[in-house]
Amino acid sequence: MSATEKQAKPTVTILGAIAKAYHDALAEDPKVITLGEDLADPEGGGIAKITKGLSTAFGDDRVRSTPISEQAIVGAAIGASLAGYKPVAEIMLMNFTTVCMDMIVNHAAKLRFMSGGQTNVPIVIRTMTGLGFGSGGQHCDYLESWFAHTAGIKVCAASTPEDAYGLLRSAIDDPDPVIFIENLPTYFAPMSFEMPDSSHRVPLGKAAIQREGTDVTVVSYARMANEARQAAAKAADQGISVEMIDLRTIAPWDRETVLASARKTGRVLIVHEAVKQHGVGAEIAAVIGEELFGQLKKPVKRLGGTFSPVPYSRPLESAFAPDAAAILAAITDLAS
Amino acid sequence: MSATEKQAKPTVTILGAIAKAYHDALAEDPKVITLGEDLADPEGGGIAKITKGLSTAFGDDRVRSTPISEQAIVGAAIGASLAGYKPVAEIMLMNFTTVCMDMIVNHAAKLRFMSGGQTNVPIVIRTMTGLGFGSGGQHCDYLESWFAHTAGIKVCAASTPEDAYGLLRSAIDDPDPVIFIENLPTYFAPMSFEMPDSSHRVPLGKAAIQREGTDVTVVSYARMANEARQAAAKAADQGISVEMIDLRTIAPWDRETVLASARKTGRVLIVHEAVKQHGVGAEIAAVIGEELFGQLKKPVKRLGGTFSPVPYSRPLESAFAPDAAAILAAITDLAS
Amino acid sequence: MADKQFVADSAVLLDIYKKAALLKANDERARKVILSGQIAMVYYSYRGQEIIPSVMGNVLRDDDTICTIYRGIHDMLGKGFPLRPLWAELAGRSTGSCKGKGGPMHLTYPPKGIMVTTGIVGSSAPIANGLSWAAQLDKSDRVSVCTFGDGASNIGAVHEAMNLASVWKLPTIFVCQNNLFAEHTTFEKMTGGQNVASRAEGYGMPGVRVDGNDPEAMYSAFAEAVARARAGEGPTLLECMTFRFFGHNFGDDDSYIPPAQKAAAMEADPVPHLRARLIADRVATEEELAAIEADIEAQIDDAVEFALASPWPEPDDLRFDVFETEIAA
Amino acid sequence: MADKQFVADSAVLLDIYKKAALLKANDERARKVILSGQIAMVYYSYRGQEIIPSVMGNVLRDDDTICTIYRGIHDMLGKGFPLRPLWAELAGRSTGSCKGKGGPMHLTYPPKGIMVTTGIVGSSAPIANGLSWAAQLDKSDRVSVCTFGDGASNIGAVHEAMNLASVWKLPTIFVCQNNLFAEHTTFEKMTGGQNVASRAEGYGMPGVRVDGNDPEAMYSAFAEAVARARAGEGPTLLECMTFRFFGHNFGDDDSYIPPAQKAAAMEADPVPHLRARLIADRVATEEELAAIEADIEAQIDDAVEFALASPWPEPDDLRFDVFETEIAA
Ligand SMILES: Cc1ncc(C[n+]2csc(CCOP(=O)(O)OP(=O)(O)O)c2C)c(N)n1
Ligand SMILES: Cc1ncc(C[n+]2csc(CCOP(=O)(O)OP(=O)(O)O)c2C)c(N)n1
Ligand SMILES: [Mg+2]
Ligand SMILES: [Mg+2]
Repeated sequence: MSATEKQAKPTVTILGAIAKAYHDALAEDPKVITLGEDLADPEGGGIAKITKGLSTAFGDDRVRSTPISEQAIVGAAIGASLAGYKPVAEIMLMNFTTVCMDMIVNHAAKLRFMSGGQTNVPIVIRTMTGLGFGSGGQHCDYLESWFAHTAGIKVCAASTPEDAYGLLRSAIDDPDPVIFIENLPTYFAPMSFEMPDSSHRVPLGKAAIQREGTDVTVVSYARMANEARQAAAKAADQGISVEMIDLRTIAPWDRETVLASARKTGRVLIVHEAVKQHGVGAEIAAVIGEELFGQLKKPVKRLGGTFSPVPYSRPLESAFAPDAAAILAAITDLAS
Repeated sequence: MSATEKQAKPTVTILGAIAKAYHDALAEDPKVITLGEDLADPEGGGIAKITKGLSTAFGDDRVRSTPISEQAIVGAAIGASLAGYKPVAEIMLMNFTTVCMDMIVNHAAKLRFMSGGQTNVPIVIRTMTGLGFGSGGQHCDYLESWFAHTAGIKVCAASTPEDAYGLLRSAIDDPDPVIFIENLPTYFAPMSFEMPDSSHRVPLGKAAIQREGTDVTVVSYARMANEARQAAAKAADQGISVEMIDLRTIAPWDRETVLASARKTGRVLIVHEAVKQHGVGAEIAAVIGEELFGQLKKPVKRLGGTFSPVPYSRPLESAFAPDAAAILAAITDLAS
Repeated sequence: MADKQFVADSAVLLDIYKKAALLKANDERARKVILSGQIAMVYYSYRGQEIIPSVMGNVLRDDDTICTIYRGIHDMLGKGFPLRPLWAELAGRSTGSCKGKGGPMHLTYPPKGIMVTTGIVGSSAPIANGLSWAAQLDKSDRVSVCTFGDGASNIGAVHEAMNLASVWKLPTIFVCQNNLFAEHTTFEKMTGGQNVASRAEGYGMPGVRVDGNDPEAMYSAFAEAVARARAGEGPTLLECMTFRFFGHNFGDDDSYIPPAQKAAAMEADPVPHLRARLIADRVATEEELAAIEADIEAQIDDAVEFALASPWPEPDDLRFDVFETEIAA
Repeated sequence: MADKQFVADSAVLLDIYKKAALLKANDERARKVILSGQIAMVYYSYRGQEIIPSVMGNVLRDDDTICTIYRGIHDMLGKGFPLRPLWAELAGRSTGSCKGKGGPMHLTYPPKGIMVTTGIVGSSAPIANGLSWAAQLDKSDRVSVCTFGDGASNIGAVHEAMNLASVWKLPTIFVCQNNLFAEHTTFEKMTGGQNVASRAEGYGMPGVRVDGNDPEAMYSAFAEAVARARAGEGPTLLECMTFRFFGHNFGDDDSYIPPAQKAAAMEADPVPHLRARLIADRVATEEELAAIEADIEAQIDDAVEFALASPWPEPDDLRFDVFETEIAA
């Protein structure tokens, strides 16, 4: 049972929390700057209006709309960070990282190492993804496992407003590059959380145990954590006690928390929206299999996107990724 | 003991086999065409001279040198394939796929699906990688797990001249996009193999059992398969019987062969040069853990590159990736 | 590009109008169908940009190919995409051209040379070059067209493609539909040089800025570019000035468009202008055009009905068309 | 760019020569050291291109930044990279500027504004813009320079960076060192328009093709570009014509370079030409220059000795500098 969700708290959205984190970071530290397509107020403050008001409040120099040039965007963020700034670059959708992978992987992630620690790249790349709007094959991919495989860059994603606030602030504070994944379908859902105050931080690398349990461990993140929370609640009705872990930081992931829970329950389900094969769940399952050899009651189970591009048509789109029902079925199966 | 290696056969190199496969494919099918930087004869036939002679033999129209424009290169290959050609595009080094990931992932891999099967993209992307020459952080990455995670594209790599020939021919024949990974340090080593004749094919998706054994299964590919073969021979001297599997096709990988061997030995080691974390070994380990739960004698072990960019300095570069000694140590450990 | 040897005669203008009327009607229907809740889709209205693809459709042959973008249904209809498989795809049905897998951003119809529709800004250009290369190899005089927006002209892929087309003398026609906005950002704010066509010179190819809403100017420029390409003289960059009447996509708050600019553009709506002119010039009568338009509406009625009556795809379909061989269940 | 208000006087020319002599000597030593087997490294000789970075080094301040490429040791020496940490890095030692982790393709030395050396063609340009943005925010008049080759001018990243620099009026100077070859491919074969500088106009920024081997012309063009940037007038693209005397990298079979072209270029070697001119113009005597050169050799001797006597890094070093906090063992 999630304590945070049951109390009567003011209603906030993830979008609101991200917007406030952005605003607070810019207000507190003049070194924080941001750029991206349509980001500034003359352009309406971004397509989801997350950055609305920022350029008016903090000036056109620090909050800049850009041409459609993702390599130039990430490159400019890297360069400014080398001169002591803390840039937040928006790559509108995660699929568009494919046009600037060189900047992210060969440069942002590697410059600290290749310079022997003489330079570092404290940038944040905010990017949105996820299905649910019928936008098809090129707008919905979750590509976090590519970045998790890349030494030198961190990846996080939130499923609650508090975590969204705390992770974004920590990502901006962090001395190394961080990819901050957002999910359009979860932006607007009002959630019973307090809007965090400006000192709130969620440490990178630390998972949240969103519900304690003893029978089955469910490891998830981003939108799938919401689905998993619903499934866990339903499982409780069936008498199955689920320990629900939201990784929050996908890379580096919190081995200690996951392994401790897996040791306790002996049954683990990992869920992500990214294609299952070679997704982040593979690494987690491999590590659990190695560390807890002979201690598990059931094989580690993984749920993920089907091995196909994201389809357009609604029934196909729904079939692509796991949902609460599929997660519940997997939990029941594991617990049996 | 590798039968193929012990017989006295003519000496051929992987480079020679690739060059012959290329030549034979162009000679047999007028629809096969190729493009890449420095590829044609006026440019010396490529930096490793693999394509030397092709433009002279088959004409400047079919064998084209390009500007340094990887997006344009892969895009041109895709477009020509949509019109019935079978283009082989060379992306000189695998790290340079980072500047054309959109073309590879959002287009080559997805067009068949997004068009509902109306079109397909029978291209091959040849690309080279691997450490051993002190070329540092941006020239040596093995990125196969990114592509393995991408539905719609296949990946293969050879560790023998016969497989290099057979896989490249199969990749060119294949109706879907294939990434063919080459490894500079293994190009030139003379190996005791016959040069395959032009009918030779290695089916995509089928691993090779390069040595049969009963104690430990070693799964590997590309240069690491060579290291693993050496380690397996040494292990035999110590009385450990290694079953040595070269995946050859990394995606989709040959589950049946790997699982059958793992079932037999109960002890599995997976080795790749790519960074260990979130590498292809994670998926293989996860699947073995799931399919053979309770049937293994030891936890699946993985060896891979350290979690860092590829370093320049020789002692660091040597420490980055596994070698025969590290593989032998892991085999011994598993067998104990 | 001064000599106007390519002149649109009245037959051409009438054909352009027929296409433009279809495009306009289809866009209006699409917005209506979304509003009514009959079909839920991500939709990028091209209303106001109809003349450009109507001209292209008039000049191009079926074997000429096109690579277009998310805002591309006008390009495809101009090129001859039939209405039933189009609407069934928009509706996500298994009878859609892409079996419901592609959707509005990835429509494809090879029989009419509609080879790629991409949602990644700028990506149409490199692929069009490959189709051109194939034409060269086939010793065919067919051409390939890529369309993209003013915003896309600043992305790397377009640059690489134009340079390659120039050095390989490819029969690629780069059609930039400059509607003065990229999502919410104005052309002036994002474009160094304030002109796309002028970049062509840097690649050693002709670049022409043309009023894309003027059928005669557009015809003359486009037909000349196609003739050059067919003759083996290489690529052309056309910057076709136009305007989109609505927001970036359906539902977009378009308050960033200055109201006066929008009003002026709508006032100058090129489709009724062409219509009025055809009547004034006695190319067609009001009745003839009305009949054409009624026929278009009937065809669209039929296609929408067909789409909505068609079956949805099955989840199992996800195993197919990833590769030639199906993915194991 | 017609008014030559920036004229290299004799003091400037002497300084340019001092730098060029260092660059030339260092390249010669590098090739010798590789041949002798003392250091094994991937090495891209810049011999023949010394004047460009010597001019840049003369004009730039320590707080101006530079992003350069694999063929960039000349750029870095011109900017003031000290010899000991340079050579120790080339030798892969822990005393190298990058502790042996970067190597010849990724040399970095922030105290002299040498911020990024990249092995990915074209990638220097987008990053330089970020350094320029920071200068704007700091209200500093410092500038940033990115260098790249003629081949790199055809890659997307360079296009995107030039456009952004133009619309943001960034103090970025794009220095294309056109040595007429990209690996084995000639400039003519890969470059639509046969001219890099002329592309600047399409971005709305000045573009100048200059003889990069002529110290006065190079000085005049570069100093003017820097002055514009410092004054807040935005970026400039300079195409500096030059030639590399050897293959693409050390060991490359350079038979693709027409022998006559190579011989003519070597005959016109800009470093001895400048030397002779300084003596003829009585800016310096033969003895003075010889003393300078001897001093350079001694400094290089010292640096190579230092490098070879330095310890190798330890395997455990791989856990450091991936992130600020170390990777667990
Ligand atoms: C690489 C990439 N970056 C960003 C986007 C998001 N995006 C979609 S359309 C668009 C604006 C494109 O403007 P323009 O090229 O002028 O075409 P228009 O929409 O006006 O027809 C943007 C930024 C994208 N699809 N791809
Ligand atoms: C994106 C990318 N593609 C290809 C290469 C391989 N490559 C390295 S240097 C080079 C030639 C570059 O030529 P140019 O830009 O003229 O610079 P130069 O070497 O002549 O100084 C190529 C193709 C690379 N490093 N990066
Ligand atoms: Mg536009
Ligand atoms: Mg060059």
